[in-house]
Amino acid sequence: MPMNFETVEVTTDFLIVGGGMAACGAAVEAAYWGKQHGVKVTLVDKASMVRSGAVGMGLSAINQYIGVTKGTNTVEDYIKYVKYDLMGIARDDLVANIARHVDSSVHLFDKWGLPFWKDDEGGYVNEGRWQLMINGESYKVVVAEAAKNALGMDNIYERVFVIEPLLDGDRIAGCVGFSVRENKFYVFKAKAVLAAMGGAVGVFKPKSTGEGMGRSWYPPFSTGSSAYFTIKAGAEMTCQEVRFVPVRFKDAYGPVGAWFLLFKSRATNAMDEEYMATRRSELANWGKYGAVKPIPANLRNYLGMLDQFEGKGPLFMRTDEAIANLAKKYEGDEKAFKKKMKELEAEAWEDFLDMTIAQALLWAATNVEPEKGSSEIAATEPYFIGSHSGASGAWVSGPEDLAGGTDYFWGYANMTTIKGLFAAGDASGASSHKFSSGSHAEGRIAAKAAIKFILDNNTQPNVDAAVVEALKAETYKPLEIFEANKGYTTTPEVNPNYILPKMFMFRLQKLMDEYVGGFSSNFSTNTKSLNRAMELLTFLQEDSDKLAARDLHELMRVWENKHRIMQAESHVRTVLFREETRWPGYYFRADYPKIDEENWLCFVNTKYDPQTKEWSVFKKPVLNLFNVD
Amino acid sequence: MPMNFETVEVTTDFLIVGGGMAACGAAVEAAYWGKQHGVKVTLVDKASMVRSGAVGMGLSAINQYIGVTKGTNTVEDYIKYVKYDLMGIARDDLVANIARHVDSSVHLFDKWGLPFWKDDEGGYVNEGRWQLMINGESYKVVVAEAAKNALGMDNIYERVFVIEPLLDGDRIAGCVGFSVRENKFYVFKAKAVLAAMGGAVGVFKPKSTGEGMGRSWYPPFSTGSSAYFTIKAGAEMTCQEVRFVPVRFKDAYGPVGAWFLLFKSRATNAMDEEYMATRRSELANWGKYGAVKPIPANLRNYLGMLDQFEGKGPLFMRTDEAIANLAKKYEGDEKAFKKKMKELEAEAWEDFLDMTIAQALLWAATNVEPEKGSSEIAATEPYFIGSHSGASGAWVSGPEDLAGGTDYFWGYANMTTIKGLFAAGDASGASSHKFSSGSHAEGRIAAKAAIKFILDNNTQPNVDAAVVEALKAETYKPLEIFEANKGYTTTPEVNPNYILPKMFMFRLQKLMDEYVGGFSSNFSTNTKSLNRAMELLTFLQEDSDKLAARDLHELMRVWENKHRIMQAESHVRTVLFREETRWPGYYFRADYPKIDEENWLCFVNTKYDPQTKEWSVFKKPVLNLFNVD
Amino acid sequence: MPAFIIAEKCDGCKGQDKTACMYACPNDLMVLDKEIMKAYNRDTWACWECLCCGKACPQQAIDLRGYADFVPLGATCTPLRGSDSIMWTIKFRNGSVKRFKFPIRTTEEGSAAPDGGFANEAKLDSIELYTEPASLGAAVWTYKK
Amino acid sequence: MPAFIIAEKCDGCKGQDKTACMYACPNDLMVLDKEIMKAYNRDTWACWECLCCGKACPQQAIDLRGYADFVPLGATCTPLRGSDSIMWTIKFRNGSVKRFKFPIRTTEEGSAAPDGGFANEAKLDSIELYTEPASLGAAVWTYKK
Ligand SMILES: Cc1cc2c(cc1C)N(S(=O)(=O)O)[C@@H]1C(=O)NC(=O)N=C1N2C[C@H](O)[C@H](O)[C@H](O)COP(=O)(O)OP(=O)(O)OC[C@H]1O[C@@H](n2cnc3c(N)ncnc32)[C@H](O)[C@@H]1O
Ligand SMILES: Cc1cc2c(cc1C)N(S(=O)(=O)O)[C@@H]1C(=O)NC(=O)N=C1N2C[C@H](O)[C@H](O)[C@H](O)COP(=O)(O)OP(=O)(O)OC[C@H]1O[C@@H](n2cnc3c(N)ncnc32)[C@H](O)[C@@H]1O
Ligand SMILES: Nc1ncnc2c1ncn2[C@@H]1O[C@H](COP(=O)(O)O)[C@@H](O)[C@H]1O
Ligand SMILES: Nc1ncnc2c1ncn2[C@@H]1O[C@H](COP(=O)(O)O)[C@@H](O)[C@H]1O
Ligand SMILES: Nc1ncnc2c1ncn2[C@@H]1O[C@H](COP(=O)(O)O)[C@@H](O)[C@H]1O
Ligand code: SF4
Ligand code: SF4
Ligand code: SF4
Ligand code: SF4
Ligand code: NA
Repeated sequence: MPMNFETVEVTTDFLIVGGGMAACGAAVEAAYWGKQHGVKVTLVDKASMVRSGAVGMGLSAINQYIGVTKGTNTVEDYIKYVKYDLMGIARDDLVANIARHVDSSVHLFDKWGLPFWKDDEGGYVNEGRWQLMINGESYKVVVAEAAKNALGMDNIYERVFVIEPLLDGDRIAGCVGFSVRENKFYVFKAKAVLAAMGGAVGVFKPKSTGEGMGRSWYPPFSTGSSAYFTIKAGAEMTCQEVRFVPVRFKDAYGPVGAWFLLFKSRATNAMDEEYMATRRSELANWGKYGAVKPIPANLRNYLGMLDQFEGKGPLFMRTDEAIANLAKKYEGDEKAFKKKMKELEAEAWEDFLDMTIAQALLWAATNVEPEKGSSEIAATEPYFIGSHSGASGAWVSGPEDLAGGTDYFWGYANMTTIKGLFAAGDASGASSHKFSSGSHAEGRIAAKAAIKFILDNNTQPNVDAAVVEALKAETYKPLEIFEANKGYTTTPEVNPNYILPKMFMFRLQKLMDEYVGGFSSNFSTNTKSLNRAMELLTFLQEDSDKLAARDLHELMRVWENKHRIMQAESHVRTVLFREETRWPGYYFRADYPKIDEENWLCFVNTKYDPQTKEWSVFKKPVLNLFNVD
Repeated sequence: MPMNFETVEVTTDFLIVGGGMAACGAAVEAAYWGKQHGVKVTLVDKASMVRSGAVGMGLSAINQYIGVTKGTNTVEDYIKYVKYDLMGIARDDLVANIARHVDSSVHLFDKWGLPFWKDDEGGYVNEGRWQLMINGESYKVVVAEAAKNALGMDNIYERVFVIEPLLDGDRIAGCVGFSVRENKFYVFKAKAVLAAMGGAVGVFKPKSTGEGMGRSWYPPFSTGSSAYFTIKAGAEMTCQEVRFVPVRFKDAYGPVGAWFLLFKSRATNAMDEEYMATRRSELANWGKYGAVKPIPANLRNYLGMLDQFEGKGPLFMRTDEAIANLAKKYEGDEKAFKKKMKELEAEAWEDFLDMTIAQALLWAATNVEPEKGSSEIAATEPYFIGSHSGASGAWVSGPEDLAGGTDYFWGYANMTTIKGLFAAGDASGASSHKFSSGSHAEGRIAAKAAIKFILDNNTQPNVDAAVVEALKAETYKPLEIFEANKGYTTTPEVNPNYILPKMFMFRLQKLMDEYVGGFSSNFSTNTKSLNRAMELLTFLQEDSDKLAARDLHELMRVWENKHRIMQAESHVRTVLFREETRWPGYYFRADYPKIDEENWLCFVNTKYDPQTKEWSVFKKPVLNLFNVD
Repeated sequence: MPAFIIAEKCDGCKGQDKTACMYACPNDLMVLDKEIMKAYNRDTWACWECLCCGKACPQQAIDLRGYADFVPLGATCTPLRGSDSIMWTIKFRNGSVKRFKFPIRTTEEGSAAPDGGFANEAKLDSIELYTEPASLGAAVWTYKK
Repeated sequence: MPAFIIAEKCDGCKGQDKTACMYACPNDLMVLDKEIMKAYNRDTWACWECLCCGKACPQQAIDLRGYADFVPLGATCTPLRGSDSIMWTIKFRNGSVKRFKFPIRTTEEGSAAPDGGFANEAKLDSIELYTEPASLGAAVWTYKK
């Protein structure tokens, strides 16, 4: 490993950090306005855009589509859906802004070449009220292609891992990163920056702890860079206590959405009881949120968990029964029946093959045919994600027409509290249920606003060369630590002078699991546990100075874990702060087991001061902007 | 890896398999009687006796000592203690036999050079009623030395891993094994064999799943060889459903015995409540077993778990309070007080340094001083062990004077239902709480009986050469599988044509944890879960044919896992069979949540037919032989 | 099923600078071993089994072996990705085989025009995004009190 | 704390056939790398941290690094095992140091006589074991109905 790294300076106007759904949306939008107004746009992705991010494998459904033109759903309907699904905690303005634009992104996908299921009239086929069925193996390929065509490959840096923001006072000035393939250190200087580096996986201990830990629901390469980046920039963050615990097919984490919504399957426990029916009365303990349809995702989880905690697991998705029900009406006509069964079978397999190939392989390896028997489902480990049913992310401004005149507006849509730093997709908080399509739309919203910001603030911020040098040294320090100490022992994995990132991650995951309500603690925690977690996290933060890397790939793992632990810390601090249990099924505060509308129907926000390294945690109001209640 | 392995034949009379506490006791005893009667004795150990087995690191206490000469305790007292501690399920004859001889082994240890704590009168210092304090770093060194001196190194084979029994009809004929250091395949031919290969660790998923998985409470090199060996010989097994879940200092698994008994520490939850007090009323649900003193170990666990399940963890050992209480009476006299505090501090550290060095290191690494603050305790993962508070093992004959005339006697003490095959220590069942000293004594009992058996049956059993050849081929097959397939992929760890033992173990551990009541399932299971476990175990058993090894060391890991899975299977079958919850705190049958004295105050025994590969599971009565109730 | 490389089939993408699998993997796992000119998966515990590598491999040299933690041996799940559809062959542990074919795109590769053919009427100051309202098919919603 | 070897201190037990650490380890983890004539721990995930290896090493070349899963860095716990006692040096993460010394045996190494000096009166047919009743200090208990 040579210790000489070339510094490459890239000066641009608008820097998009990330190459996923939000970033691709931003690219398309920014390229247009940029071209029109002479604003240079650059994108940097740690991977290659064609397959980077959560949609790389593909998806079998687009989970946010309003279908405004059909006239059946309104933006208000979606706001209500989201706000209730998050037990009251969502930003009306942000949810509305995404919802009003999302159909446009979906229609663009259609034009770009993404195959949609179509009904006899050529209309989209809904999976559920908001979800569209697609043949989505190449979803990301197609979306990235449009983005690349918009920006041009000259403006795109792939395989560059962004590690830290650069600031000029209270304004973003760019960021630094390093190539994971070449000996190059990148300094990006920009007038505005969009953070769109996805969510955080691997903060909590996974249920499969050997080789199978790669099989996270959300991808293992979403490692908390968005949260780290915005926190380290000093941006106000929100909903850091809201983790998402999806229920999935057991072990390989195949999606359940199509089974519940499209196939209309029931889920039952080991005693064949349907927990959504037998546990229904429990919903009354969760106020008005327990009374809506659909029942909030965390409450659905919760009812199943109650069975699990009582030893009534496993839970089963009754796939055979569901398929039989759907085929029933063809029963008289053998040929039609067979055809329908074939069709349903293909649909069932495609649902996995499009987005969770591992689950299809698990079915094959255990001789499962969904039309013949049930398959287990279970809660997974917790994830941090602003785009699905989580909510964690940066606290961003709403758009002027929706949020103007309130505390939710400070000038540019999706700008964080740091001037010129924008966030979208998993990176922005309090606007759940944007999914792939909403993330794309939100990226566009943020990009357009960023271009405006640049035109309004058209000076290149200062970047302190000494800061850059220090960051460069810090970036590569893990390689030096390894070089300096590797000779001390005869096993590179065990050395008292450093810690390798994989083990660092295990230590983080174990403490989060055991003290902060991971799956092996029944998702339950309390004040004493959380304080203990803080003690152990502090030791771990201190030890992060001794992280070592043997090559550039492992150096990326080091930085991923430095990012993860920041997400972990902000989570612990906010879970500790919110003295109630608002999202049973995601986590339980055993010492405050109930929802407390009077004191806690509010956002919990945080701010980290990069100078003093101090955190503050505080409340922010939930405003009812559009009379949706 | 050369595929040529020399076959080494060793013909002997009495073969001791294992080199741990029971084996060392057997060696001393058999050497004497053997010499007197012209019976050749041979011992084979997978490691080197000086540090092999559970006592290799040392121990800080001898947990079984009656002290008959002191006159305070009787053998009957011990029977009552053990039987109640196991919720009624123990063999009076076996427990009595060990108890009546154990003091002799302890006195021998003393003479051999093991340092005991002594009181002012030169008497042993008790930790609790049955436990003696020792300076036990070299416990195994000393005990092994006497055994080696008795047998002579010519009769000892170290670093030979025994894999399978050899049978001549219904009689044991020897066993086969392989050197883990040389290309040698061993065929041991013997007239009688003692199985003393310790317990089983790593059947369930450990709580530390990274590097820390090495830090099991019981040693990771106890891998179920005893159970496998006796099961595969066709011997009747007992108490395979009884796993032991020790409570230990959290993570590094330091012992708690000294803290509870010697230091008289309390344990409290996150809310400072003492679960042994606040949960006391729960004991009434467990019949007469809930009413005795000491409260059975599983019920102590259970009360703590109830707090944990309610989210009231962590639990703490109040070390600071305990030390303060013990030093209190010196408070007036500053010098004496300081001296006492120093003494208590050294005792506290020695307790760990003698037997769980890792816990001392964890204290140091987290700046813990036990006199200044509490430390966490927690339930560990389940273990299979016949010697501590577990009970699983072979079903062996009692001694004639204690069991004669009952179903518990069939000719030779500690002989299994296979002629000439004896078992002791962790290998024999239904005689819990023998610990290190009782295991040694039981080894002696078994050895003496085996010598008698040999003199009564003094013919060399036939060993079928074809069977040996087939076993040899099977032994080394994993090396061949690797050689034949390694070229197929570019990563040796991932190859569709084989499975490496580490991954095989992970698969076993995950399924046991999730379906058979491991720690992440709150130790809870039910019929449906157990049946699912059987399905998955069957797949895994089938896949064990594809285990591969890259060298002799990994070949040992392969066979260890083939041994483990047998222990796993017999556990699942018996947990399924016993339709009640008898040992809450070790496991819960959620579908039969109560104890059922009427139907289940009995042993559950099993038998595997090596010919048909079929299992039978059946009840055997608990006899009250000595009016101890 | 971490992805693995079938040694015999891999030709190291004929010594090109970037191999297809290295280019595709979102987790930077595939590496070319220049000595033998074959790729390998450098960290099988981090593999998501997305098969982005395998779908891109010109030699069909990449396959999956189900995660040892919980996937029994003996099954395969193999894609053949064409320009407009993907064909899956599923082999069960018990030997039975199923095949499925699904569309993957409706346009020519490379042809995705950023505006999707929609006209742009949006202004930098308007609430419409680029291509809206055309791409939306309706006016952009706003809140009317 | 898997045990590790301090490269500089290990002399491979001077090229002897069995190194002290290989001889001692109950889990067969220590191996001598004959090329560099130094030992290494071949499977740190299986290490029990019993330190049987380290206590036996003539070069004091073996140390522990607390299990990465849950042990913060910076502490050590180092034994020096003599013929009749063991001395422990505990270094805390915060730098403070404690030392403890404990006895390990009361007799000469190698001197353990199987009968412990007790006379034997037991017979092969009696209920007494070898050295009993002398080693027991009392008659062997039996059940009197
Ligand atoms: C993984 C996954 C995701 C989904 C689903 C199932 C599965 C299995 N489901 S279902 O469950 O409901 O079934 C959904 C579904 O079916 N339908 C749907 O619309 N959305 C679903 N999602 C959610 C969407 O995918 C998600 O909402 C969006 O992708 C979020 O978009 P965005 O916020 O842009 O994140 P990204 O992961 O796409 O992109 C992140 C990018 O950042 C890069 N990156 C990360 N760190 C970086 C760093 N340090 N430096 C430089 N670059 C750095 C990444 O490479 C990537 O380009
Ligand atoms: C590990 C451990 C154990 C204990 C304790 C704490 C800790 C941390 N505690 S506290 O918790 O209460 O603190 C106890 C304590 O303080 N006091 C006490 O008296 N006993 C305790 N034990 C229990 C005793 O150690 C235990 O009861 C006995 O050692 C059991 O004796 P035995 O049944 O002989 O098992 P063994 O592990 O000693 O020996 C097994 C031997 O078999 C060999 N072997 C295994 N497989 C083999 C194969 N396939 N081929 C050939 N050889 C093959 C081994 O190498 C070994 O020689
Ligand atoms: N990413 C971008 N950011 C800003 N301007 C761009 C970008 N890409 C293209 N342009 C401008 O658009 C013009 C035409 O680019 P293209 O359509 O990519 O050939 C160029 O001369 C650039 O000035
Ligand atoms: N039981 C259900 N009821 C209502 N919506 C659901 C249900 N299950 C899944 N969904 C929704 O379906 C989509 C995909 O779900 P999932 O596969 O769980 O990510 C998301 O929008 C979920 O909120
Ligand atoms: N709280 C307790 N009450 C009674 N006996 C105990 C208690 N804790 C441990 N013991 C006994 O002390 C010995 C060592 O305990 P442990 O350290 O738990 O293995 C065993 O004999 C235990 O049964
Ligand atoms: S893409 Fe295929 S052929 Fe090319 S290097 Fe990778 S595995 Fe080999
Ligand atoms: S399957 Fe996906 S994560 Fe695994 S090596 Fe291939 S591209 Fe990378
Ligand atoms: S015992 Fe010590 S000196 Fe000898 S080989 Fe092992 S580490 Fe090296
Ligand atoms: S500490 Fe124990 S298990 Fe680990 S290498 Fe040393 S002797 Fe072996
Ligand atoms: Na649990």
